[in-house]
Amino acid sequence: MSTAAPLSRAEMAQRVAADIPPGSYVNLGIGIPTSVSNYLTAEQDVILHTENGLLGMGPEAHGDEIDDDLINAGKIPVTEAIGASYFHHADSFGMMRGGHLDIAVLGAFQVSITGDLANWHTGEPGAIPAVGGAMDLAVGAKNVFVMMELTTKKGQPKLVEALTYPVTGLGCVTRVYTEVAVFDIDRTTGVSVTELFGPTTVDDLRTLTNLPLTDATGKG
Amino acid sequence: MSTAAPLSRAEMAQRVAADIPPGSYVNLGIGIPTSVSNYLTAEQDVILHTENGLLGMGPEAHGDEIDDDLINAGKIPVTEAIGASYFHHADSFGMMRGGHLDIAVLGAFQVSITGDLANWHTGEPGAIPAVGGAMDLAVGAKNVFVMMELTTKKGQPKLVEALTYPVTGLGCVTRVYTEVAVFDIDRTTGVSVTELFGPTTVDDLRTLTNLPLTDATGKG
Amino acid sequence: MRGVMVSKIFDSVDAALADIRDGATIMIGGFGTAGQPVELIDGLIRHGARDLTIVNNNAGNGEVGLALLIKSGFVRKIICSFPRQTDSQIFDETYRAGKIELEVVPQGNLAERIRAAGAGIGGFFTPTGYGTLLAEGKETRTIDGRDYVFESPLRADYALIKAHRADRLGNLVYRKTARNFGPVMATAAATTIVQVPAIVELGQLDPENVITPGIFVNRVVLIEKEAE
Amino acid sequence: MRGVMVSKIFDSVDAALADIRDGATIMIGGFGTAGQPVELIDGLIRHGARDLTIVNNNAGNGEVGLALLIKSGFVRKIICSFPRQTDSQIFDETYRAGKIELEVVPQGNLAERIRAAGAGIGGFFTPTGYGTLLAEGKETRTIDGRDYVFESPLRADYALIKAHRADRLGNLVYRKTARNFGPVMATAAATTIVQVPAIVELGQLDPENVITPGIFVNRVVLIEKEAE
Repeated sequence: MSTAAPLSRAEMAQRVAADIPPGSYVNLGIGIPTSVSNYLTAEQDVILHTENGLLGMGPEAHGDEIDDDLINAGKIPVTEAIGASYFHHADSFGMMRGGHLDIAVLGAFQVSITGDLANWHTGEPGAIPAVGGAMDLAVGAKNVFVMMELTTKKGQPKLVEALTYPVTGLGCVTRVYTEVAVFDIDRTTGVSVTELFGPTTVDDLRTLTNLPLTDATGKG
Repeated sequence: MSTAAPLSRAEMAQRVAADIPPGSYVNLGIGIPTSVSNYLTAEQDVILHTENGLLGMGPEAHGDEIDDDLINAGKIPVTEAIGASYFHHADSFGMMRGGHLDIAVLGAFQVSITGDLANWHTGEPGAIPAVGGAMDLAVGAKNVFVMMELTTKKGQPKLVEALTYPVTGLGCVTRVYTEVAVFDIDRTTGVSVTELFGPTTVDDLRTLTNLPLTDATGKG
Repeated sequence: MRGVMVSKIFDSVDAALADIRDGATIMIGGFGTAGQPVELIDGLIRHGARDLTIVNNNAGNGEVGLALLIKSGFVRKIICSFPRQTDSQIFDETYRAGKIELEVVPQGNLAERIRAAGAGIGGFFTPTGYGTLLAEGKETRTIDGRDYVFESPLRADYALIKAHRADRLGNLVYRKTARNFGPVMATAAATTIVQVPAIVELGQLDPENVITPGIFVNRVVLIEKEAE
Repeated sequence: MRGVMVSKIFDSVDAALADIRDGATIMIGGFGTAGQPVELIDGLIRHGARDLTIVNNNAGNGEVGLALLIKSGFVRKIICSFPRQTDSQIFDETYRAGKIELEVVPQGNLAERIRAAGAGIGGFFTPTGYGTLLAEGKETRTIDGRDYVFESPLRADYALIKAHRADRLGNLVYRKTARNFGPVMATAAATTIVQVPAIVELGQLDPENVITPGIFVNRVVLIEKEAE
């Protein structure tokens, strides 16, 4: 599937949502990944996990629905879906660490060609380190999807040969969604471009990232 | 407290029951220790743990009370006390191993002067080993009370310098109730006799066991 | 486009067990007969997969369920805490005849090893068993003055468990001490198969009181009985 | 002879906290403000014990509860997963002024370390954090091809938690995601102190659904509020 223009953030979220198989157990990280939930359909029967102790998280709560005891990992009030269950933190992270989640969708500062993820710490002097559940999510899910812009505001690629930011997890990312392309990461065969959005070509991406990308768009 | 004659098994159970402080959390091992529950009073408010997942075990079930889903560690039908709770096996043994039980009362083949316990395996050739929760109970409770006859049927003392039976747990027994005496075991100060039942003297016990017993009966 | 609602409910025991292969490691819930998934075990015997490794607290009682499975000759090895019971005659005979391998694990270590597998823990230090025959050859470590043995996670290809109620997503509740190993075994198997005497509509189990969230359950089979 | 019924109910927050000494390690439940035992924290500030080590997922929000405790200057060190939040200004200032020590632990390792302490586990290997700054200097091990970091149990002198209902034996239930760290913290402290908006008669909590059995709870304080 190609599109005429690069994807907006909303379109990226929609694209990720469409790729989630029915019945999957999914954790959506804080930030942009949270918006994926807006595009999941009832028919997909996707069950959302929030690591602060709820499986079967419903949409964000509004007005009278707001309950201080019912929040997501980003501490935003949410609702409870039918068929939900609550559990304590050790059980919740055991669920994650034990490989029971099908997919975690996370944001990133950088992803390496071997699937290393950096998304917890800028490494800047004076920054207060705060990791939350980022490292647990990185190592726990069967598939880790990253959603990010392909480049920084300064135009530097965020898909890199080796991380320069502090590591969150090694070899954990399996797929990267960006506004211009989707990349699949396989620890043995490397990175392949599976889809393009807008006018960008695989060669453009090779030039931009200076990485040996395989063309798996079916058009290469 | 002394008595004119050695204690019967029922009197031993009664004696142990009387020593359990009000509000204690207690696990009674399979066999003789189970009978301690017959002598606990309602006023003691003792809460019984059975390692197959129940805190607040009531008396043995009879007649219509019998429910195949409600058994104790000896697989005997029991009842549920008011204020009970159920949990799974990992939680139940975590409760034990984490040192939350005040007292475990266990039977024994042998106890050593440093509190080593043997109660799981005769070590006989051809015997099928079966440990159940014995090793967990031995290391888990804050206090491990042993109830046993002081000697074997052949007259050999079961309180010994060093175990000859296979070990269940090292340095875990804190007190031993027998028909003729109660022994306190302290890993630094050794074994002391705290009570005598019947005509036996501390010197008799020293001769029988060939152990350096301290007289703490208050009459020595 | 209208999707199909996800349902983990299988029509029959045989369908739920169909893909079990020779050599599989299978956890079976229950403590004695409480929580033992008898109909799933009967189905496993019909299915006929051989060379199985079975994980259970015991090694069968009487002549039914797990005992019958052992009698079938399909079990190569059993990992349990307490094989010998007054009514474990089938296991006893099979073991004495050298026809089954036995690994005895202290009950709390068994439960914790299963929990570790389900929770992604690579191994842990436990005080239980230190200095005993059951820790021979195992790594030990003294931590803050206490002695521990290293134990490894125990996982399975399948877990067969019995619960009290399930919904179509596999959320489970149990009943009294029949809960025992069910919740941890459900987390430690690649495929968890559950028998229940009744299935309820989604939403009928209180989210505060679901004991096994459906994420750990793959297949649910209804076994209707008179008295439950 | 008629004994006195055992009751863990304390008449006031101040009485429940009276024996806390300088230098204590105190776990405080809650994830952000959900499940945060605000009245117990206020009591801790009144109590005035100093040089405390606090274990919580966060480092305070706004100007109340844990944030206020940090502002009081009584906290020497905080062990948490996520100190920096939009409203963690008090912590941020205190930390930047060099007046508080910070140990950042990945959230799942924090929960598992607390659980290990409560369950008598001497330490465990976790995949979380391997190869990161937060594992620097820690023992590592490759088990079945996966890389793990060794983590140690985390215990406390006191746990202060908030639950939804309690009975006189300290059996607890929680409410929705306010459950979070409460159940594991209750197991890992020498003394566990709980605030609840309502206390029920013994027997009113369903034994199948007690989340924290009373064995883990030492003191219960009623904090009545309008809206709960």
